[in-house]
Amino acid sequence: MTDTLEELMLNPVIRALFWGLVMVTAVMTVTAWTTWFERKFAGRMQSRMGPTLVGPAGLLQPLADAAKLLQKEDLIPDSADRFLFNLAPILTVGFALGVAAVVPFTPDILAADLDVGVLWLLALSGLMVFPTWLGSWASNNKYSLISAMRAVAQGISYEVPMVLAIMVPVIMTGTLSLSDIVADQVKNGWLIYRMPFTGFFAFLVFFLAGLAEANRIPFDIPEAESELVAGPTTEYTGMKFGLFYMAEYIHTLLSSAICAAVFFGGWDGPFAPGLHWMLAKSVLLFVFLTWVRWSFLRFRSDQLMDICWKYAVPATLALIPITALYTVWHGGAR
Amino acid sequence: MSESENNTRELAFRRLLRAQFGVEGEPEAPLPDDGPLVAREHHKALAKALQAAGWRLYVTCAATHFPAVPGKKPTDATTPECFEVATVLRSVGPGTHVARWRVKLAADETIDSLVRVFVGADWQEREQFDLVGVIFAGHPDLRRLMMPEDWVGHPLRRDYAIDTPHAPWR
Amino acid sequence: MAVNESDRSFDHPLYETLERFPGLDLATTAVDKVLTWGANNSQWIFPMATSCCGIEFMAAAASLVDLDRMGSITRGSPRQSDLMVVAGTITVKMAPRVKRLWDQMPEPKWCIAMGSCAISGDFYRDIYSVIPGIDVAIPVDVYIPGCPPNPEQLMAGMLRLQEKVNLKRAGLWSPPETRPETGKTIEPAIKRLLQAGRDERITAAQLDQAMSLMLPAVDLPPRPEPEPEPTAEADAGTTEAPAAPATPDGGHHE
Amino acid sequence: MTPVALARAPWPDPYLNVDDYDPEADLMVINLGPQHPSTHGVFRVVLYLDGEIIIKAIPHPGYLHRGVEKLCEKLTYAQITPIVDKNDYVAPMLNEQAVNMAFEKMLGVEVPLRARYMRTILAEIQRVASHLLWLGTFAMDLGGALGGGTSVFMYCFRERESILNLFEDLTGCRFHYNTHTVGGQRHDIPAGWAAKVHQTLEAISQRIPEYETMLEHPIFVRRTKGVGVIDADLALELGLTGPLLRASGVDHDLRRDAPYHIYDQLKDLAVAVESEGDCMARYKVRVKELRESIRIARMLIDNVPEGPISGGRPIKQPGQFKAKGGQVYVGIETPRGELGTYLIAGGGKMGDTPYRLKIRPPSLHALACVPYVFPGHSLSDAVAILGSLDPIMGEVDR
Amino acid sequence: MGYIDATFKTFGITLKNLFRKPTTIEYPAVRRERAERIRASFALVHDANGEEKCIGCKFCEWICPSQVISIEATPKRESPVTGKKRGYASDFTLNLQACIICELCIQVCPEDAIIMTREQEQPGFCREDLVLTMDKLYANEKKTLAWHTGAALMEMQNPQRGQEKPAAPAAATPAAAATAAPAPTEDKPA
Repeated sequence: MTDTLEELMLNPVIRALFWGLVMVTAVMTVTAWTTWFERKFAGRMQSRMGPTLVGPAGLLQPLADAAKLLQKEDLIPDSADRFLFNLAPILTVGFALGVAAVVPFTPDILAADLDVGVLWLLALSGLMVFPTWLGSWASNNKYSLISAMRAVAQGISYEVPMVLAIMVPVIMTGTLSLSDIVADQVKNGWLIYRMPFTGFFAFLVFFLAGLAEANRIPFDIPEAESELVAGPTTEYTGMKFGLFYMAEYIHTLLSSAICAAVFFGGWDGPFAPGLHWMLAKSVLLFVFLTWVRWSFLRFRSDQLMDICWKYAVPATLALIPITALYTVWHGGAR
Repeated sequence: MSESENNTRELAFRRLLRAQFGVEGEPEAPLPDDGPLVAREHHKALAKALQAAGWRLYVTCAATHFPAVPGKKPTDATTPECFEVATVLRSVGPGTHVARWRVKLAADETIDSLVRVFVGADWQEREQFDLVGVIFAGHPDLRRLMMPEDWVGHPLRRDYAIDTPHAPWR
Repeated sequence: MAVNESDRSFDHPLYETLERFPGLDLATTAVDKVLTWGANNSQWIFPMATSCCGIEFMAAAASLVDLDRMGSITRGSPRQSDLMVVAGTITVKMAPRVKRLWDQMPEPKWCIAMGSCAISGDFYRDIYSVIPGIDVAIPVDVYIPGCPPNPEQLMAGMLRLQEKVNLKRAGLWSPPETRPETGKTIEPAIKRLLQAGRDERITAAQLDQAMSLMLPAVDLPPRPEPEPEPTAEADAGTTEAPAAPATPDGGHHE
Repeated sequence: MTPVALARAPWPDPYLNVDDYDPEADLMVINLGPQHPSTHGVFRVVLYLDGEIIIKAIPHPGYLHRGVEKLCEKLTYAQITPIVDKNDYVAPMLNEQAVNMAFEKMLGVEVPLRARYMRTILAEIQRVASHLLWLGTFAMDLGGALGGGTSVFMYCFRERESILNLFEDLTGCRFHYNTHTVGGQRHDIPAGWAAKVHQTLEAISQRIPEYETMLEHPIFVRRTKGVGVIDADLALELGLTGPLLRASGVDHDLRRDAPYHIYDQLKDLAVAVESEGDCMARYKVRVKELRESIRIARMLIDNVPEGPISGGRPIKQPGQFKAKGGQVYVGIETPRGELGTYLIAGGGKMGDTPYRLKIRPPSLHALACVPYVFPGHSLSDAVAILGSLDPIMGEVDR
Repeated sequence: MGYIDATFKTFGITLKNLFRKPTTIEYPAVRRERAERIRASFALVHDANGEEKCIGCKFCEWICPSQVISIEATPKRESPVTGKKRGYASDFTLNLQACIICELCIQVCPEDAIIMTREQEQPGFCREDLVLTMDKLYANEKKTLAWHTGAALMEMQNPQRGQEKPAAPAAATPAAAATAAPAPTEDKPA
């Protein structure tokens, strides 16, 4: 019995399917409770309590939210494009989950060990802006439209520093596979502190770009409640809105997981199993993300572009030759 | 200091009113407590003169409606319907002085708009037009400000019933 | 009131689907329980905060009471809200917008009238531009008295709403009957303010009566005892003969 | 309506004909309000956007027009105080003071010294509460409902709550106090209140640097500096008063310049003036006023003299105040500027009600600057500017 | 770099607040302690003899800015307890739907018959729930009463206060006596 199971797991297709399912379920569940965590954390930061009344310490709050969203009437505005309107929430969660496929939690827990995992990652997060735009456009709402324009501008702009920033680890490790990047770090030290320290700056840029891609404060210009009501999701009701909401959290979670893997050595760490280390690092990064979110005000859209094109892109452009020269000097990627 | 400043301004205001704008009395005699009455031709010129003389802050304008009142005895003449527009300006800084005057209008008369003198008069005059129904001649955009555009009547007139219904809401 | 509760019936297609399959219809009760629980504990609020009560609403969302504790957050878009809290006076100019926003909210939805203005229009209820209570335009589930209600009162109202939702989902809800004996005070009009005299019913004779009814027991500390208010004149003054000040000068100077 | 340009360069023309604007441009007309998270109530602005840049703004107030002035004509002087509370619902104390000062001037009632001290203290504490609320909502406008802005908002409300507790101790209500009356106060200072005031205001003044730190982050500075500049001439002509006028470089504060209550005894009243006239300047003025108000209130609370709190007869009958008739104008300095009361009183039989009560709301004038300031800014800036004007729709529309 | 410095400072502020005790009152479980003068709802009271204090003088009905009180008074008749002739209110309705809790009815009441309670009225499912009928008002007498009474307010606002010693209020009600207006001397720091 066990033999057949092990044999089955050796089959790459079955293995991918199995871990894919596990990953999706896990990510969905974790996402649900990250909303709880964020509300609790934000509450405490604001001298409030956060959810307390629904279940012990409000732990059942995500379930209540889900049950509520499930039973809401599904309204589609008359002037909306029904097909695109319905497609957008599915795509947004799909793309977000697609990223999960290549996140290496441990050498084994990994849905798809792609040789070009980094490319896959970049491609999907580049696509993330697409469903947002689709949904906004299909809603036929002026606020949504403005937010769509902002989202596209922001998504496309920040894709550039993101790509450039992740080139630094790629050069330093000489591989495009995420699990190989982590494996290299296990061997030669984390990229965040490895010479010539370009990893640290690349992390900063990558982190900022991740914030921008996930539409988090201080870069949540497409959502900007005080200006654009609810941004791209203004016209969405019930579970469709829930999907957008979820995608945002999945995206944020995975951003922190990828940062942990690429810059903080992934599963590398003493005493505890690798999975624990990976999860701990991801959670810490997520906490930091939340902390950032509830501490800062929002940029204006032109200022956002400023930061991208005047600071982030030149900085990463400078990082790449430095890293490359250093790596070549020391005999190529190890 | 501010007291004397205020006194100087008050005297200047009195002299100005008496010299150029036809208010009766000795040049520096006190003005009536209710504010001096100014003829409606002088309204805009007075505002301009005051602005030039340092009353630069536009404070407010208040129009009041006085309905026609029949005489006490049947033989007495009816007091005709009329309006009164009070305008308030201020000088700024220590010892600020309030310049306040009134203009009396017959029911069918208009008053010059002060928009070209003080842009702040724009909304104030629109509001008074909306609520009281005084026409401000020369106002570039005399629309209703508070009430819906299709509202009938001017609510702050004395003869406007406070509980005027408005289907379907009330 | 103008808007009837029975206009609102909404069955989620989910129930229909469940009932269509034999065997699954048994699950409806359980599902119903879960959904009711969800609906109760995750009421996202659309704040129709127009005036003073809006500030108390903000205070309720802030750290003192923290509506987030019971899972209520505010959403700027009606599409994602379950509960409209009408906090403040609704005017004739605003009412169509309120109605429209209410219509834009997806079912199941509820409405709380917070404060006197939303309940009955408060003392503005007779004024030409104010609608006498938001239930003229949209159905209201819970009325929270106060001007404005304390933040705690809002939370109490939301807990009350949970009771109502529970009863309704269980099919036990019966709409409150209008009670004729109290109905007369619900009359949304300040008749006394409107008529020529502020109070028709208080005539000079009644005022005299009231004065005579006053026992001398109220022992105020010594103060210049006012002559018993010139009642006749006070009363006459309320008859709105535009007598004295009707001339522009008010007849008091010049 | 044929648009007539108000030939008053350098300000944008509020009656710009959008057809005259670049015919190639694809203009988007967008409705900000009347129910919008950032309009602080029910205010509607129609914006003509070229891309994200506003080229014309048409404001539409009046969604909260409740006819208070009409109602006041029907009520007696004793009944009006609780009515006007609802006008500026962020600073109700000052509404009460404004109308009651006009009534006192009309009726010739003297306010005892103790009541005048109390009024000054209450006005200053109310100013603190009002500015705190503004600070919170302004941060929320800039920082979003799901971000750091909310944090500042929550902190500000936390402190404001403690001030409301002070008022509750004094009057029994969180707001809408009805504690002023013609001739003085209705509620005397309770035992131990002074110590509580000290404690609360001390706590707040210690927390203010925290908000400053959070708000003076470069992000905030970039969002507010040079945004929404109102020059002094425009401010004066529009009738902007209070912090808005002072942020434009005009040194004008009714508390110092036309003292009422006991402000004439406060020789060292510091008036905060900034010259830039942008959102940042308005923020700075308000934060300075916050500190100054705390200082004044704490200074005065120790010196409240003994004596009666009401100069006239306490309210015992509805029509007990009788005016002789006349017209008065009284203006006081509220957190938003000059709150004026123009009172025309009838005499004789009509002596117990105002004939006409015109309230001069500072916020109405503040909002009137929208068509002059919005053009040329982006939508995000519009929200920031609107927030910095601190409009209270209750008093704008009345 | 201003950004870095300010960013860390901001993190510091939020972190500091993270470890502050939340100011939230967990409402349904915990009730906040309210001020002594809190005014919330209304009650009609009986006097020491167990007789209704309200004499139906309609002063409150008249002064109410929101006009929410309606009273039906009976003609004067002899009191069964004291034997004196006095008026009664046969019906007294206070409509909380539009009440603004301005306290003016308390202020003008010559008999201290209507006073304030400290407990809020509960939200209702229909407008009728918010009408305080005479029964409800008399039932409210058993709730915690506030200090507000007409006599206490009058005493507080007396223009002659502090100038001459006022005679002790003879007809001070138990409620008023229990929570008498604080003397102005108590809060004066020397």
